[in-house]
Amino acid sequence: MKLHPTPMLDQLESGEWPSFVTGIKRLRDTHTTQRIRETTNDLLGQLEHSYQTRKGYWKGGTISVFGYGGGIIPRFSEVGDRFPHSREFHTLRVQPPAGNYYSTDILRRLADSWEKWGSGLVTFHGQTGNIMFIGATTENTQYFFNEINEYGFDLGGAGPCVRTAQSCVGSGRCEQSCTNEHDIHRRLVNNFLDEMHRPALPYKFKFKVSGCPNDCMNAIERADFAVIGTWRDDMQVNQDEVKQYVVSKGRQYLIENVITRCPTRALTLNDDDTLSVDNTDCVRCMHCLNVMPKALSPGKDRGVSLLIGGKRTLKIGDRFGTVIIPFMKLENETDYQHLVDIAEETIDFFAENALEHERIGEMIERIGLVNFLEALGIEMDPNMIVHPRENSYVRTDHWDEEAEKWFEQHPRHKKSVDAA
Amino acid sequence: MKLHPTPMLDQLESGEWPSFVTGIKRLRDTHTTQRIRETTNDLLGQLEHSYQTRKGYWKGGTISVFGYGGGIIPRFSEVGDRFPHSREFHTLRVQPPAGNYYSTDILRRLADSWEKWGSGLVTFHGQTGNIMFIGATTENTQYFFNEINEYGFDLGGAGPCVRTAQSCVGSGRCEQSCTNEHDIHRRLVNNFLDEMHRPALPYKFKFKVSGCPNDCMNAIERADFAVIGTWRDDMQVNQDEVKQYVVSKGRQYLIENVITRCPTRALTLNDDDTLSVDNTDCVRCMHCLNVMPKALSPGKDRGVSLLIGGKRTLKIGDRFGTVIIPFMKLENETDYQHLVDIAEETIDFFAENALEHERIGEMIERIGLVNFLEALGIEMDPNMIVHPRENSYVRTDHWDEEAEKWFEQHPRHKKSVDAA
Amino acid sequence: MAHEERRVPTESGCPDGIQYMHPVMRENFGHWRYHEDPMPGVLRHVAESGDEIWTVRAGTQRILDLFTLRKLCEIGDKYADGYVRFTIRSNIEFMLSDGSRVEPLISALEENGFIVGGTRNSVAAISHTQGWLHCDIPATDASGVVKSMMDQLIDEFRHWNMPNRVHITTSCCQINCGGQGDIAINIQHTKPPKIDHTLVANVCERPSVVARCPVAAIRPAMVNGKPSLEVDERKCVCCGACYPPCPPMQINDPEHSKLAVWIGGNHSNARGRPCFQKLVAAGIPNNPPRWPEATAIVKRILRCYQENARDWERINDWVERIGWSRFFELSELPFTKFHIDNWRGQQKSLNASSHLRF
Amino acid sequence: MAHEERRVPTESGCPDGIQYMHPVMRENFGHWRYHEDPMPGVLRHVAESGDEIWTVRAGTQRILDLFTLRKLCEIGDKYADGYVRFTIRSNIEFMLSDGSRVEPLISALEENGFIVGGTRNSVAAISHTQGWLHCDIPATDASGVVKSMMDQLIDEFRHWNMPNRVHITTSCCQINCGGQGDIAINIQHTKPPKIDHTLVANVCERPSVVARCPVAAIRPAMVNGKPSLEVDERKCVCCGACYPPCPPMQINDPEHSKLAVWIGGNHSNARGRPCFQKLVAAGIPNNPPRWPEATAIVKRILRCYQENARDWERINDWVERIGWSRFFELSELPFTKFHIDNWRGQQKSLNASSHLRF
Ligand code: SRM
Ligand code: SRM
Ligand code: SRM
Ligand code: SRM
Ligand code: SF4
Ligand code: SF4
Ligand code: SF4
Ligand code: SF4
Ligand code: SF4
Ligand code: SF4
Ligand code: SF4
Ligand code: SF4
Repeated sequence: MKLHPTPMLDQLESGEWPSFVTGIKRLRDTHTTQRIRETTNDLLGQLEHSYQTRKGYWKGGTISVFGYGGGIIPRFSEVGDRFPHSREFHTLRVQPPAGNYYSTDILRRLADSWEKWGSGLVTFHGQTGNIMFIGATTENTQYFFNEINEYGFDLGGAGPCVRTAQSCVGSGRCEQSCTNEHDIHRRLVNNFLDEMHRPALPYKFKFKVSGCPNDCMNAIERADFAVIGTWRDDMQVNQDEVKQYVVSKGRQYLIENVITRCPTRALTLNDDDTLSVDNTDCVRCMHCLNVMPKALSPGKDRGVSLLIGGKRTLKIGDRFGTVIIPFMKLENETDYQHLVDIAEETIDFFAENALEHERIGEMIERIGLVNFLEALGIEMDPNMIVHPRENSYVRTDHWDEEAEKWFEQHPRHKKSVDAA
Repeated sequence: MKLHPTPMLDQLESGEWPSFVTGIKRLRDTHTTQRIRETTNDLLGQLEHSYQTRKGYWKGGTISVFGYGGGIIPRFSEVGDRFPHSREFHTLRVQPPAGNYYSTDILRRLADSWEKWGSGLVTFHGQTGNIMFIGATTENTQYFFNEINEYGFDLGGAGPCVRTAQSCVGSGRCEQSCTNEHDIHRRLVNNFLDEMHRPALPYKFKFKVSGCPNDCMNAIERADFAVIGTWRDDMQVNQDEVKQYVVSKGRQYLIENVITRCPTRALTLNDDDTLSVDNTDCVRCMHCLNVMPKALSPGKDRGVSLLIGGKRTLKIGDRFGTVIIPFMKLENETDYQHLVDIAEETIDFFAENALEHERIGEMIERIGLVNFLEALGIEMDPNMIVHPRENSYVRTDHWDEEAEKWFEQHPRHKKSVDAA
Repeated sequence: MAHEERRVPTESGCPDGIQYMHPVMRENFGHWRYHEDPMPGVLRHVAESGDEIWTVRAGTQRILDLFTLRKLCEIGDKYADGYVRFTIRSNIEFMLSDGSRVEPLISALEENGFIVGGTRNSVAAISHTQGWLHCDIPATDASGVVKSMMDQLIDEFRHWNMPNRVHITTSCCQINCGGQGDIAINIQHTKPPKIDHTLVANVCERPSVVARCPVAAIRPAMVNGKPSLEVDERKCVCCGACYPPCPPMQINDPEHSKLAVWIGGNHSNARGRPCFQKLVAAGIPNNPPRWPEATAIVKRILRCYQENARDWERINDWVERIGWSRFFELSELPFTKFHIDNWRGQQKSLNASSHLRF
Repeated sequence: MAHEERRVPTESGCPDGIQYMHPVMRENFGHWRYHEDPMPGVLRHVAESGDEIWTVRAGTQRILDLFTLRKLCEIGDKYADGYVRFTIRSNIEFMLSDGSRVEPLISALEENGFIVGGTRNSVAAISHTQGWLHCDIPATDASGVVKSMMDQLIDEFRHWNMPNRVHITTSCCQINCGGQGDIAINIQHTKPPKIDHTLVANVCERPSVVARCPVAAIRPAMVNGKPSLEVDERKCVCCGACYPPCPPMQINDPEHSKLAVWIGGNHSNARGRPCFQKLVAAGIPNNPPRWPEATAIVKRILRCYQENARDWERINDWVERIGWSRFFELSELPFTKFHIDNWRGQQKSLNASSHLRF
């Protein structure tokens, strides 16, 4: 086998950070399977060619496994004559266990299967959260899938469909977790497997689950449907630990790094080194809990918030998700069913009303949040906005009917308006 | 003279706040001039009619004094048959002395003239700042103007023209004043009297001058061209007065009302009750100076900032002015000339490029701030923005040329970029 | 203009204020050190020279009759130094150099029915527009609204019982000549204009009327043989922008032109940047001569602010801290779909975070 | 799909992670009390039960070859408890219950060329996309960029010398599969697409390509007799959105597809709301194999941040406090007209205040 020279790539073997080039070369030079040696050799050849010319040489196509319409990113080389063994170099997107937990055994098992059918290159994980098995021929994608599907792995999403989801480490380890991220993750995604495996939506639709507002999954930024853990009651304060903190770090440090950083000035450090929290002002931003995890913990009345419409740049520029459900409990079957119902109604409305290749966030910007909320029968809440409208360009007849609705839902708000 | 019954207006005579109805009635009932008695009687009649029917009954028109095209708001009654003596009820907009200073003598003199020619009703001042002499016939507007023009008063703006300006009490009394508001006010407005008296702009154009960022003239909100005093060096701190303040109010109060309210956390109260100001972080918001005027004062290197494009609701919704000149000195003739030049170029560009009935703020929103700045040859400055662009939808070829410009203007910014 | 008089105007423009300024102010012009607030309505400014100038502020009806104006001059001569000014809120200010004369001046003013106050953390005089007394497009009055509300807010004007100064504004049509404010009471039309098609052709310059509409709801049309204008009522946001250039497009309606209350406008740069006011209540009847419903809402908002805000928090600062959920709870005002912005840039007003209040 | 195999898939979906979870984590699931950071790359989480789980985080090349993957498994069995996970930034984490085994595990990892670190206030592993290795639309590589930059940031990954955690992302085209970040290195095309008119008709669904353009710069056209597409180059913002659906509209250019650096993206809700990243530098050459110019800028920004920010300030918090004037001064980056937004909602990014920095 004639090795392609890779002068530019070779420069990526120096330096301390683990080198993917070295890794690929190891497959090329020392792997026992000829197919893998040849594939990786040609892959390096084409990649070197890209580095030399500063251009990419892959083109797409459409392939999938029997019974599915998606889950694979097909790649055919535009320079396949010069690099025939990596001419077909498809990536299988395989859903990871919720929370990305693996035993070394299951990793080995996946490695063995991939060794049989693929290039020997794999990524944990892609930016959407899939295990990416990078580099299989059209034929082998099926065999590989058949094999791993037997022991519990399934393809993820590609194309205009429900995509693979992500959930943070959360309850498995993290003291900030306010909900069961992995349960939410699986119940949501596994309820939409048909929409995932047979792409038929206007465009992609992503779920992400973070156990608290630190949002380690970037759910608000990158998910069409974000589930974020939070709490409704008072945060838990361990005053002894607060005092401990003052002892070790000093009052000044605590004032400058916690008290003055609270976005709503909800914290007061009392003269006796105890901490007072104004829980009605607290917006659950997490900062003080992050700085003092021993002293401060989320409250006990926990649940999740839902935000809709995050996406990145294409067409309208980046967009964050915005709140549609400020808080909901997730304790029993009914709660979970309620969550799944909201997701279903959302996706149905999206499927019916979005334009081709329009994300749900774009759709909401086009039709207005209110229309979306009304379609789903979700009650308006001030938590959905940063502030009420600043301009008078709205037609407010039917004000009284709308006011009625509010008072019915909020009897505790006395109706002194009419009284007046 | 038969008095019109005014049952509804009469209800506005009770209560402690001075009643305009009582005032108008006094003219109607006790003034020696029949014309004034009759005019105010019919005025009350029409106003009562408006209260009864909840509709207005004035319509506009076009009148002015000889030689001018504006400065008067003409009003003709739609119900003049029933209220003949207030059939013509025009308002003369007269420019006040800069800063709204009056001696009782000059007020009396104005009163005497108005008594001769008008309804006897006057307002100090309208929302744009004019003395409004409310209620004269077409004929008398001329006589009244002639008389007051003789002793130094001139009409203000009405229609698509440069409008009357406003300047705060400022240097006359206020410790926060960073500039000579009244000089700026007069130099600007009096340079554009032709544009004021002979309306020929696309739409109105307003100047307002506030001596400091407290902006008591609402200039940023309501002026097309706002001049706001500020300083460039370190704020002046009188540490003895700071200590005094601590003595009288206590540390806690100072921390909660000053330190934690600083928008950029630029203030530190030291253990020895002295105050440290990080002047590079300070944004000159005025808050701490407002709370502690004895202890804190603006710096000594004073000047003004210019903001363009404030307006209220019509057509595009409210808009604040935005910074085009972060800081300029106003110490000598050349400085003032420079200010007037910028105003002239601004108004020329506005006259040539704005659509009919488009404010300069709307125009800038339409063409983009950069085009406006380039047309005026104003250098880009980070102080003009809250933050750089958040989206990638811009064509950045010619980046290097633009970078060049910046480095030429800012030699101190070394060019390690290229060095890299 | 058919007129005998042919006098050529002297284009003198804006007069120099210095000539009418109190000598002490003139001498210390630009050299003031600090000020104190001895009592509501009174300011004591001290110059670097040590000189001091006392200011007494009094509220008046903005529409002054000559008797009232002369009365103010008389008081100014007798109890002060004959120098006055009017603030941007049409309060009169008497300036005097001798502090001992302040008390008598105040009594004289109050005896004559003027209200001393409106400084510092009080409710300032409500800014005032023209209304039915003079304007050609008003849906309500201005002088009457201000009088009615100030009668109810007299204590808040006279005393310092607010967390910070409160600037209230009103406007008699949706064009809003009144500024924004900590609280603003504005007209909010709720029905599209009623068009008198017989007049449009003669009165209106149709292209410029079409151009005036923020939502492009107006199109030229022939109505029973006459060139007129037509409004797409599904698009129309009832803003009234088409009415001034085209009076036959009657937007004002005794029944359907309502009042709306806005809060949190702040134009100073103190603490946060200047910010716009936000809609909190609408659908309020336009109810002369005393508009009790609107006043009741304003008072309720002021009460909540007074009870819950911290020193130096303007209304916007306060609501930013406690959040809008809590504001609607405290003020007992309904939150509706109308509060959720749907105008350009709406996106930025949605909550793109999990910052939430419970 | 022409294929023998007719096996019907088991649509099992997302597997349950619990089965692969460390027993201590399973037993204390949802009952963790706090965590400590004993040293860079190591987390010690303590459960309400008193149990503890230690986590050791190591950076890897994201593109794992089977040898590397098996090596990691081997280390996991020998020095840990055989339970691992991968973070959202493709770092591997080993979980073990016995703290005394942490040191040996770290040595084993480092000996085998893996880098332990990336926790707390360090520079986290750069998030990674596909690039020339696999994608069909990249203008640059991803693995190479990440490798080059991490080589330069290895100390910042290994140690805690940043004011707060730093999340860096890259994207190999302007579509940006990489997230936003404290610092993001993205492609910025500077020329409109070059159209191969001979192919458009066969390859592209023209209406949907037209619909893809954010500024409506594309219109159908006949070019030498063939139906094709035409770009209005005055309108085109060179975003590349038209390229995926229509490869003949080649947007990538070895010379004119530049790199841009963005800063201040923050997706957590800690302190302020999540916020978007801002453009700071563009026109940077796309220069494989090591992209030194881009790396130099990133390092300079990190140095300024390190020297000037306060504890717990993310990059966005820091710049908000010191202001953009000062940022451009410190970073010695040029401020240009390209920094001033001209996209929808631009208005909100202009300084409508006299909050100024000198
Ligand atoms: C008299 C006054 C209200 C008052 O009683 O104080 C007033 C009265 C009118 N304004 Fe105003 N505006 C007055 C200050 C303002 C202000 C406040 C300011 O100047 O600081 C504003 C908001 C700031 C601004 O300029 O945007 C203001 C924004 C408007 C607008 C909307 C402009 C816009 O672009 O949004 C209009 C409508 C128009 O110009 O077509 C308008 C139009 C009018 C007209 C001419 C109505 C019309 O189009 O026929 C009113 C004549 C009333 C009358 O009969 O006298 N007036 N108007 C104020 C002028 C008195 C004076 O000269 O001192
Ligand atoms: C007289 C007047 C200027 C003029 O030439 O007319 C004035 C005068 C002073 N203003 Fe003002 N302001 C005046 C209208 C305003 C306005 C405009 C308005 O009222 O429409 C504003 C901005 C309004 C807004 O933001 O909506 C204004 C925002 C301020 C502020 C900022 C308050 C804040 O914290 O946001 C201060 C600072 C303070 O309160 O200490 C201030 C402070 C002051 C001081 C204390 C300045 C000084 O040291 O002398 C003056 C005495 C004020 C007082 O009432 O205690 N002045 N001030 C205006 C009196 C209006 C009135 O009769 O009530
Ligand atoms: C393992 C991981 C979640 C996962 O399931 O993969 C994770 C785990 C933790 N995150 Fe995170 N975060 C992880 C990605 C993120 C991300 C997303 C990302 O990196 O792209 C974010 C939001 C990114 C952004 O804002 O741009 C994120 C924002 C935070 C924050 C908020 C920081 C802030 O002040 O803004 C905290 C709180 C803190 O720093 O104490 C946090 C805190 C933590 C804590 C300390 C939570 C806990 O008590 O256990 C965990 C240890 C973090 C550490 O490295 O010290 N984590 N964290 C992710 C590790 C990524 C990595 O390998 O570097
Ligand atoms: C593989 C991956 C990058 C990586 O190496 O990690 C990736 C790769 C591609 N993305 Fe992506 N995206 C990947 C995560 C993302 C993310 C991050 C996320 O999901 O959290 C985003 C931003 C969030 C979002 O969804 O907006 C993302 C936003 C896009 C977009 C722009 C979508 C938008 O509305 O702005 C496109 C373009 C499109 O869909 O037409 C896109 C399109 C693509 C395509 C299919 C290019 C194309 O249209 O042919 C790339 C295939 C590359 C390949 O050959 O494998 N990819 N893409 C990530 C998926 C791996 C996985 O499944 O785990
Ligand atoms: S999102 Fe919250 S719960 Fe999840 S890992 Fe991050 S900090 Fe922990
Ligand atoms: S969680 Fe955030 S908002 Fe709440 S008290 Fe702590 S710092 Fe303040
Ligand atoms: S704007 Fe400033 S200088 Fe002018 S009066 Fe107000 S506080 Fe004084
Ligand atoms: S003026 Fe404002 S920004 Fe400057 S220090 Fe005082 S409070 Fe802070
Ligand atoms: S607010 Fe409207 S009605 Fe009132 S004066 Fe101004 S233009 Fe006239
Ligand atoms: S009221 Fe406003 S929205 Fe309606 S037609 Fe007239 S201008 Fe257009
Ligand atoms: S960023 Fe662009 S080039 Fe890179 S993987 Fe995503 S789509 Fe492909
Ligand atoms: S590059 Fe972007 S802006 Fe230019 S034509 Fe293509 S889609 Fe339109």
